[in-house]
Amino acid sequence: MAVTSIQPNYSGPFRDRVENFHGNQLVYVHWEGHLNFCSAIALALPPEMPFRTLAEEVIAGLYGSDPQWASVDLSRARWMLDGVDWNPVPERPIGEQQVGHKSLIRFWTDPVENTRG
Amino acid sequence: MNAKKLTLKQKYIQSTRGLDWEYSYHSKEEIFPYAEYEGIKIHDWDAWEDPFKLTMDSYWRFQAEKERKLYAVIDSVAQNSGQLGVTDARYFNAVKLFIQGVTPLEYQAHRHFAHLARHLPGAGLRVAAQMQSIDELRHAQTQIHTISHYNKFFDGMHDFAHMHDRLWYLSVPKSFFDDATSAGPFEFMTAISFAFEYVLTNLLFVPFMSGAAFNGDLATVTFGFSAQSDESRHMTLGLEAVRFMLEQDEANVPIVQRWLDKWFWRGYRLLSLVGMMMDYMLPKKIMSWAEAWEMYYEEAGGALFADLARYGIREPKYAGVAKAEKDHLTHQVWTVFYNYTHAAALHTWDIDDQHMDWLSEKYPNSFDRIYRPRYLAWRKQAAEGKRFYNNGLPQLCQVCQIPMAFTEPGDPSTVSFRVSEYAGDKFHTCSDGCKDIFDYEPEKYVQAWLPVHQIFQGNCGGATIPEVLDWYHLKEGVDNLDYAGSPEQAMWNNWMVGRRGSDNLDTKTAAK
Amino acid sequence: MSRDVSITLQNTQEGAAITEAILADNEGAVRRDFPAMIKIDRASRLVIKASSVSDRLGRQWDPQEVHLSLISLSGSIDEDDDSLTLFWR
Amino acid sequence: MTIDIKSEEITPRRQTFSHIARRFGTDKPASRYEEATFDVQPKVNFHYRPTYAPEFELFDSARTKIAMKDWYVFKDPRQFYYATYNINRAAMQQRFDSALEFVEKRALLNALKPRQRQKIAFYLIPLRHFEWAANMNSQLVADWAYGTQIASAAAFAGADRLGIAQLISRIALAMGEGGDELLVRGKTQWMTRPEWQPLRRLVEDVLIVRDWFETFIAQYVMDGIVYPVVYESFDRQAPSALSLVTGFMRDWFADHSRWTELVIKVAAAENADNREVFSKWCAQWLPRAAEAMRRLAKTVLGESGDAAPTEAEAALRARLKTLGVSVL
Repeated sequence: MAVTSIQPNYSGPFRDRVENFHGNQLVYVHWEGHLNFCSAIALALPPEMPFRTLAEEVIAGLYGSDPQWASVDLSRARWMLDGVDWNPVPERPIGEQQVGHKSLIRFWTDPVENTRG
Repeated sequence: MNAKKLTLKQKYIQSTRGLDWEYSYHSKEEIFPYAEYEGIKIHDWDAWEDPFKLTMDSYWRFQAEKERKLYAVIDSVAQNSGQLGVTDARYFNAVKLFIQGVTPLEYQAHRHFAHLARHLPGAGLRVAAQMQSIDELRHAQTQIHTISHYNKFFDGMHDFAHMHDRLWYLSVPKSFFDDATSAGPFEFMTAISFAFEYVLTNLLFVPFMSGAAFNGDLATVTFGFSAQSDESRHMTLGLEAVRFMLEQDEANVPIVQRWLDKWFWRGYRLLSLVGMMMDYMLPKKIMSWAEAWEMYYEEAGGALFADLARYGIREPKYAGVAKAEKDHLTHQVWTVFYNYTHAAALHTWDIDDQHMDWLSEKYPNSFDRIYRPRYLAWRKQAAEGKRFYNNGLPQLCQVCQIPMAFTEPGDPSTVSFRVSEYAGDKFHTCSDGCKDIFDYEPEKYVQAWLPVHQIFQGNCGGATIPEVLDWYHLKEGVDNLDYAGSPEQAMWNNWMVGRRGSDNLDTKTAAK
Repeated sequence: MSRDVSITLQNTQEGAAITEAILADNEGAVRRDFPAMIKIDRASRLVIKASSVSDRLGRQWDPQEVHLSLISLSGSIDEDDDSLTLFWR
Repeated sequence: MTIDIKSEEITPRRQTFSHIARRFGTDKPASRYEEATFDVQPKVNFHYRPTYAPEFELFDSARTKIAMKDWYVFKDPRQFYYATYNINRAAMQQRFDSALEFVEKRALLNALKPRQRQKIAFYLIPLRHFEWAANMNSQLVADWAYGTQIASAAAFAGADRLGIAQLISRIALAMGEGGDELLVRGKTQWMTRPEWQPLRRLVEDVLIVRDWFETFIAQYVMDGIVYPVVYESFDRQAPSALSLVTGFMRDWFADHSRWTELVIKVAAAENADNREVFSKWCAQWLPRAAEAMRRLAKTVLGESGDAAPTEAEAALRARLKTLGVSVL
């Protein structure tokens, strides 16, 4: 539907185009089953970043403060990218593995359903 | 004499819409250019029935009397250090959220009701709108004047207007109101006068103000109740305006219904912040969010929508989701603020056992199962000197702009993610309610100034958290972080020692 | 669900007088007390009679003075020289 | 309850809000007027463009040709915020009520000779509609002006204009012994009498102006002719009972002008472009206002009656000059 406006072709600034992020793109990551982290976390990442860097540095840096993180084995995590199961290759850049601007990456690390809500 | 004396109603009509005339040197469309583009058809403006019939003489008289009473209380609270009579300093975090989030909306309402007072073609409605316009200015000003005294002692209130234009959680109320004021006059009335003021505002003012009274904040309860006396007029305007649109033309019904669906949801999402204040920030509790929701939405709203059913209006589309969420909503919002207190101009804190027991009693279906374990784990971390703060920035909903913390209806362990594609980009929303709003007018919501994305674009003072906090005018270690260890806590404890002796101190937090 | 109309008043001298008048004039009206306020509900209709309030206050009370005591309401409004009515159509 | 706190322990940690302290350059106690009016309006980071005017932001200083480096230099000399405004007007209203009661008790207005009554009704009652348009113009300014200071004073002025329209209505009801015939007749005169048409046309022309500052100026020059002509020249011809009940309008106009003239003076002092725009607007609206009132004055005051509007026009030009605006 078009916006109800006084003139046709109403528009305003399209604020979050990828061009506005200085070579980065927005990516959201979410550790499923650990809602003490209230929501997915927003990141601005270069598409050239290898998945390994994302997982071992960025994600580990974000969640490392959690007492349970120490027992997490990310190599056994289940990943989902934009609603589809995802098997990222550690060495390849995320941009070459379907991670686009505003992609959502969800991952599960708990062997059984989480107990912590 | 006075055999032909007019009744109140006749006199009122003569002193309001009787002042208007049929323009002949310019067309009605030239004088009221915004009246038609939303597609609302009004055939007979004279069919408008004025609910309350205040003329300016009575308005000045009543309002002057209200203001005299209110400022007497404000003066007295300031002169007698009224802040000392409040139950606990943590209470003032509700006041902070109020002046940062609500007061600027009152101001915007003032300006936009002036817009209606100029641009609505119906003279009766214009009169009601202009009284509301100055009422809203009153609310903004009386809030500023009341809180002015508290600002002298407590943090987080000192730059509320600057923060309102910038802070991540304040973009929630700001975008809500910007959405309404950027719409046409009829949508604004439906949004603010009806969906917000009639259906939802009781949830903001009544339990909160009653809570302020219960917690010893005389000044806030006085401005709050004094504002509510105006609010009752505004609510009635909202109800009658919607009824008027519905009665004027059948074609208006689906338009109004869509607005109700949208604005119910947007208002409800906004009020989740208020719910969090009620359940978490009032030291002495008055009623839970769930109870307030039942009393002011489910009971009163039920009667209302039963009344509107005759026009073919049904309950707002996602009211059922709101009902289903009521056991979780405030806990999830508190979780957001606890995560990001380092970037907020207010404090959060670990929940003590007594408070947990109250929450457990009020939320038997959810609290002990989900939220108590979470809070206990946080308390343990804090006791070990590792108070939890989330180091990342939250993903925000494109529409309501709240961090995407809400869970799937019926599944409190899974975050509700919704996504839309538009113009080659993805747009994430927190719920079906927000997704519907985006999908209907994507050209509007792609403009959203999302604070987190703006930080990444480099528009918020810099790339590091200290730079962003500076740009917010948020004083590190003063306005933000946990209440435990804050300057406010130290000040309060000092006062309480002087007042009651140290045995009444809150030793658990004071020890930290 | 019953279609209740509702009015919430400040717990002040005047608010108390209006409350008493309502309870006397509207059979079946139910009063609930909260800190600093009083909520009164009644099925479908509730009338505030100026004469009843005036009797209780010992002075002439104008229905428009309700604005000085009102906190909230639910229902449509009809205001005339002698009374204020809350109702659902 | 005992309070045993040393006074230094309840020393304020700050004196006012940070945005106010920035204006003063120091943290010192601020007045209620200052806290109520400085910088409350949102300034940046608006989320959506208005669907009725996508070329503007929701609050946008570009809605007028007048340019200011800082829009917070228009301090209302009366320092009205909501409370002081309403308390002030409630007192003025009470004086009006007493005057009207006095006049009504003695039947001073309805005991007038029919011709006299007719004349007063003819020039006074249609002005309800002039006030109503002034009300709409004030709302436009309150809607689109930039900054809290001008917008709040404009909103109060709007309330004033509705109030005055209602006072005139009450005078009309008193003259008509409670019935509304005079109001109905007054509107017919406003709509159809040739003497009223130049003013009504002018008023309708101003209603389609969309630069809020031009609306403000146009209303200022219309008031600057209408008020002295009606409430001084016309009223002098009427029995003194009328002057008793139109005292409100004279007091109000003096009070209101303190604010409007401050606004003009400050904006004119800002830069030459502003002065030029003001001159142009005044040249456009002022002669028409005077002309409209000449027509009416001849009917009310007789053939030489047009002297009153001409004098008012000259006085207004002189007044504008002192404010920094020359009108060609």
